[in-house]
Amino acid sequence: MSLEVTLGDLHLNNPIMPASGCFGFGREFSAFYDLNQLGAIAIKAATGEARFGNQTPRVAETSSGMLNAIGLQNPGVDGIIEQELPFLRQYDVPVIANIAGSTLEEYVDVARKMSEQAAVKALELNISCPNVKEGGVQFGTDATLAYRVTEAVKSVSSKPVFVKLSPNVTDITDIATAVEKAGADGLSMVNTLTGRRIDLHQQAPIIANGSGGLSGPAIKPIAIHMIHQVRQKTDLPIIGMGGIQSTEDVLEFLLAGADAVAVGTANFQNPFICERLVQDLPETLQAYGFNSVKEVRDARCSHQSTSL
Amino acid sequence: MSLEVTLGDLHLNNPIMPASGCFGFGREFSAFYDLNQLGAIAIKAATGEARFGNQTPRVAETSSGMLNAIGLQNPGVDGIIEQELPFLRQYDVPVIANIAGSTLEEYVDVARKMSEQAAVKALELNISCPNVKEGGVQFGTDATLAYRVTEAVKSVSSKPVFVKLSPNVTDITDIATAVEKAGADGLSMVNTLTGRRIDLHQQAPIIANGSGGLSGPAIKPIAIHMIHQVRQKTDLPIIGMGGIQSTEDVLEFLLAGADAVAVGTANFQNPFICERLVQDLPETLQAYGFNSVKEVRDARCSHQSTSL
Amino acid sequence: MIVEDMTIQKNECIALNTFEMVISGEEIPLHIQSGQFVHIQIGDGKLNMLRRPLSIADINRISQTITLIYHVTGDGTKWLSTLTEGTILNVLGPLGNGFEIKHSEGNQILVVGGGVGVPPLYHLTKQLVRHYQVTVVLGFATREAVFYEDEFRELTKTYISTDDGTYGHKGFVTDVVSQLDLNFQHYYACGPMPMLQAVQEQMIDTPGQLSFEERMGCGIGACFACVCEAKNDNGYVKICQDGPVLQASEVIL
Amino acid sequence: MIVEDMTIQKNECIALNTFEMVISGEEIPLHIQSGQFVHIQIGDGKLNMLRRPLSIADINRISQTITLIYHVTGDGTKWLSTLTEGTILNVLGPLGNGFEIKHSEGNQILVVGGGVGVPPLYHLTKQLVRHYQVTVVLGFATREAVFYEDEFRELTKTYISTDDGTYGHKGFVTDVVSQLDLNFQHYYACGPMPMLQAVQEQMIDTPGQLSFEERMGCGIGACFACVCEAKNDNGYVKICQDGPVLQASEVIL
Ligand SMILES: Cc1cc2nc3c(=O)[nH]c(=O)nc-3n(C[C@H](O)[C@H](O)[C@H](O)COP(=O)(O)OP(=O)(O)OC[C@H]3O[C@@H](n4cnc5c(N)ncnc54)[C@H](O)[C@@H]3O)c2cc1C
Ligand SMILES: Cc1cc2nc3c(=O)[nH]c(=O)nc-3n(C[C@H](O)[C@H](O)[C@H](O)COP(=O)(O)OP(=O)(O)OC[C@H]3O[C@@H](n4cnc5c(N)ncnc54)[C@H](O)[C@@H]3O)c2cc1C
Ligand SMILES: Cc1cc2nc3c(=O)[nH]c(=O)nc-3n(C[C@H](O)[C@H](O)[C@H](O)COP(=O)(O)O)c2cc1C
Ligand SMILES: Cc1cc2nc3c(=O)[nH]c(=O)nc-3n(C[C@H](O)[C@H](O)[C@H](O)COP(=O)(O)O)c2cc1C
Ligand code: FES
Ligand code: FES
Repeated sequence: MSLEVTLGDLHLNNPIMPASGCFGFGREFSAFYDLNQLGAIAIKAATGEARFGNQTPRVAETSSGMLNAIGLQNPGVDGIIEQELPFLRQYDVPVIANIAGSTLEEYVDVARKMSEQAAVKALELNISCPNVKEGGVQFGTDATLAYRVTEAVKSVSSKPVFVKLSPNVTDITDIATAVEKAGADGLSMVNTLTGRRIDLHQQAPIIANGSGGLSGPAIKPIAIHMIHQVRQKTDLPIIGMGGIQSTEDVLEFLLAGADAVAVGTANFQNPFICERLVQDLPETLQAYGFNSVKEVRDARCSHQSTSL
Repeated sequence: MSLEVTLGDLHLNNPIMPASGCFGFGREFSAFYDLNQLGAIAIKAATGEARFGNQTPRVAETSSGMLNAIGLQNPGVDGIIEQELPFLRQYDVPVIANIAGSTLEEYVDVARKMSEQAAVKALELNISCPNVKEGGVQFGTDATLAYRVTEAVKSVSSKPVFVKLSPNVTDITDIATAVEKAGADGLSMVNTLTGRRIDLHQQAPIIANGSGGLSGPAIKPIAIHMIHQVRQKTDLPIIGMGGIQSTEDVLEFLLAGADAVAVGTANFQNPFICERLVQDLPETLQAYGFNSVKEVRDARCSHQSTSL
Repeated sequence: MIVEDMTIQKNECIALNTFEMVISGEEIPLHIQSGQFVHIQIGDGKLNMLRRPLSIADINRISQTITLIYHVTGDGTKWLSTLTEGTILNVLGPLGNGFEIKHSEGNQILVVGGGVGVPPLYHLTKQLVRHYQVTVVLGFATREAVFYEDEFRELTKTYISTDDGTYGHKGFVTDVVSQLDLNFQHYYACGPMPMLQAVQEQMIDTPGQLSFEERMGCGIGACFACVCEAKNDNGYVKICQDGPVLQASEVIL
Repeated sequence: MIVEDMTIQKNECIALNTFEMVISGEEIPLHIQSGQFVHIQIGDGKLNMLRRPLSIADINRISQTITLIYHVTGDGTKWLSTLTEGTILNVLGPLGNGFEIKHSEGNQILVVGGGVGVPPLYHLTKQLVRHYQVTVVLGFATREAVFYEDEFRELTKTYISTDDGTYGHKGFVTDVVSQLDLNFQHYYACGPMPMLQAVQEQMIDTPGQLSFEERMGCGIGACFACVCEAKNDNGYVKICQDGPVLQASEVIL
């Protein structure tokens, strides 16, 4: 069965990729399975300079979800290019470079450098990290700023630019249409919702940063809804994510309007999850009457006039 | 142990109440336990005229949560006053009347009538129902409209007015401060987040309405965070809600900044939940070193300068 | 209406994806009636927020047990199917309005069931046969899905149909009913909505009772999740409280 | 690093809220080393997204079992405590960097453990006593919390302290250590952060290895949840990958 998908100029062998920040730069997971099986790899966010990130604890568990406030820890764009991309070059799988920053200039700078890398096949503009004050979340909640940073990054990138949207907004279609106008080649949605847990013994937040980003199955219905909403407004390719744990979840995202999916939190529970989803997807598609990923997309489109 | 709480002019014997829409008008639950044990009862939303609500299915399950799109079915404000309030009058427990509408005039009309009822001790202005196009959600996502409807309702209500905030916004503190300026006596937070599930067999949404409101433990960290955020900006009493299932959850909400709590979805799983929370709360407070609900509040206030 | 911890006495696969479960308790088995249902908690209630409604297939007041028959459909029933004897289930019940069986207008009664609509008809039929001539027509998707045929046959004349013709009459229950040369004074039906519609239409001149399914929240009448349009003053009924059994004449299908 | 379904052979309460669990498997028991840890899935993974890290208290390569000792702290360990013999646990391991035991500089070795920091020191001590003079000092909160005293005594000289003085020496492990008139060439410590800090300070001139705890996401070095400041080129270490055992001189407490 053909699992191939085409996201604009980006061709993937299958629609499954690990989500940024949940897979490092692939090295650790390569001990579990052959990364060539993946549709793509979204690597951890890069910033202009190296960052240490937030104080620990950086993670907490919630019902069917988790909070994280890693704080964009990374060796900086140059560090990633020198230390991490060479490892990924041995694989024949498109790398999607996640780009973060606190200023428009930083985004542009990181995007320019990343887009020049042969292994990098697309950029993912992270304007939605809720975990650092200067992590670009303001770009993700204001349509004008989202437009500006997208336009600026597009002007320096030779690779397709996916904009990763924040769900912490009143109307996500506003941001989606703004970045589409600015030239975005696709959308990634969604990033985490801002949440908090308080330790009853300490009477203080569990996450040292106070709040963190909520991910996992808890947010899946919200992600599905937002993808559906945005799909009504645009034909841009969408990489869907938020709580995917099973091939049924993958199909639900595809039916909601996504063209490919990313898997985040589930990698922590089962390091083999992405491989398993790739392997099991054909059977699930068949069970629901589809003979390719493209057929799912066609079914969705024909339902779109109705209330799907 | 004293569980008493004071929400402005409203005195409750304890901080536990069922959430609007999850307890009907109390009748069904009175078959399980004596409603006098409750701190208050938030009754189902009232609109100007009777409403039939949305098509079924109206509920769907999600991981640690559920979606609902009841669509504000209710016999109308006059119907509630005639058919439902007389039953509640036999109890000595404050009734909080949830007020919905599609226009400012409808809100004002319903609020005026409800506030005249002796059994009703406060109004809860529902500007956050995501499940009907004309359900007032626009009032909950726009600070100016939120201000206007609150001001108008305040001008006709002889009872304290709590405004129930929508979590489907970019910055909930904007709405909270707007309604405070308009004279709100308190806040209820949060209502449901908009979500969606797609049935893979039907390739159509499970909820006939398409989307529904997400409630339950899945949203608890989001509710906790929003209450914390709003608590930094205002001293208004806050009724907290979103996924409460245990007395530990109650304490977490109180520490986050709530003064009382409402329990919604958990009533469906365990019809005795509110009674159980009232009965078990003293033991839990004690286990964490508190001798009254007021002490929790004092602890929270002394922590507020820090990052709690 | 109470919440009771009941103990699983038996949990067996009796047909394709179909399980028969016998559970015992102190209260519910003594008070529940034919056509009523129970609302079952799934797991420890931290992942699954909603209980699952299941009808009563049989009641034994002496051994204080009830029998449920369920089809494995999704996560909840899949979980149920893994449970072993001795496991405790948290059960809310008895819920809803059951079958009414005091009509003295006549003698010939029709009972029609389809798929997982069959279970509630078993205990009903047991009671009906004491006083009436009862004819049972049960429809299933396919041969492997057929269950309780012998149990019904022991009680009264029973016809089986399968959609694909792999067992019994090929076709729908209404095809079987139309071949019966009998004049029924009352009928009872439970099954999927298209079947109920077809039966209601076919039996338009006969008083009958239909048992409905609808997705539920509370199961006790408080949340308005399960309403259905009806020809009454309110314009609606709540399946969990006014139903699941309703007069055929009352509802708008 | 593999994911293995392991079988519970034993799960017993051995002290206040403290359980000893023995689990068997094909791979992990053969390859895991003292000081490494396993990452355990809680439930079916639908409610609890994060695995729980637990150290190895003992390893038996012949029976292919490992022993875990855990304190019931929250939902995950509470769930573990309810499991019975024969239950399958989904285990990711072996993870992290264990204790290094090839230092020939001297003969006198100190092992200091506090509370749930004690378990990983047991298998370590078993190995150390083959070659060195080992002194063990274990601290617990109170008498009922003490565990594995006999097991350690069988191996070597062991001192126990309790915070409240209800058993052994009253006070902290560092109080006991300061009373020992011995010149240690190396030390190992595992326990709560304040204890590690106190021990590190007390033993500032002695090389040592500390085992750390930090909240974890992946457990394999990919998510950066578990970093800790360190005196190395990166400025940090990941507890799950570079640790949990680190040279005392390397970390900034
Ligand atoms: C009054 C009543 C009596 C019933 N009696 C029986 C019976 O005797 N035997 C039997 O096999 N089935 C019966 N059903 C249907 C049964 O409730 C569902 O098959 C079951 O809830 C599915 O749960 P699940 O977790 O396996 O499926 P999922 O699809 O995972 O369930 C998700 C949610 O949808 C609800 N749901 C899914 N399908 C249905 C449905 N058909 N009706 C109502 N809710 C649904 C579930 O209750 C749950 O809340 C009855 C339904 C009602 C309303
Ligand atoms: C490398 C390592 C080895 C450990 N070895 C042991 C051991 O041998 N025996 C033992 O009793 N405990 C040990 N711990 C601590 C143990 O992991 C926690 O007590 C346990 O995860 C608590 O889970 P819970 O669900 O009961 O608590 P909850 O508080 O409900 O857990 C919620 C989340 O917080 C995390 N968490 C809570 N407390 C801790 C903690 N102290 N350290 C790390 N994560 C925590 C949990 O893993 C989970 O992700 C170890 C921790 C680490 C990092
Ligand atoms: C620990 C962790 C770190 C993350 N880091 C990033 C990041 O660096 N850049 C980014 O765009 N998203 C980041 N995310 C968000 C995920 O890529 C994903 O959008 C989100 O977690 C929802 O998917 P999930 O529910 O499958 O985890 C992170 C998520 C987690 C849990
Ligand atoms: C079935 C259902 C119906 C609801 N109806 C109303 C309503 O009429 N008015 C209202 O303000 N909130 C309504 N809510 C929202 C709840 O009052 C509450 O804010 C929300 O469910 C979060 O709390 P919970 O997670 O404890 O359910 C409803 C929620 C549910 C689940
Ligand atoms: S399920 Fe709540 S009213 Fe019927
Ligand atoms: S827990 Fe993920 S890097 Fe250590």
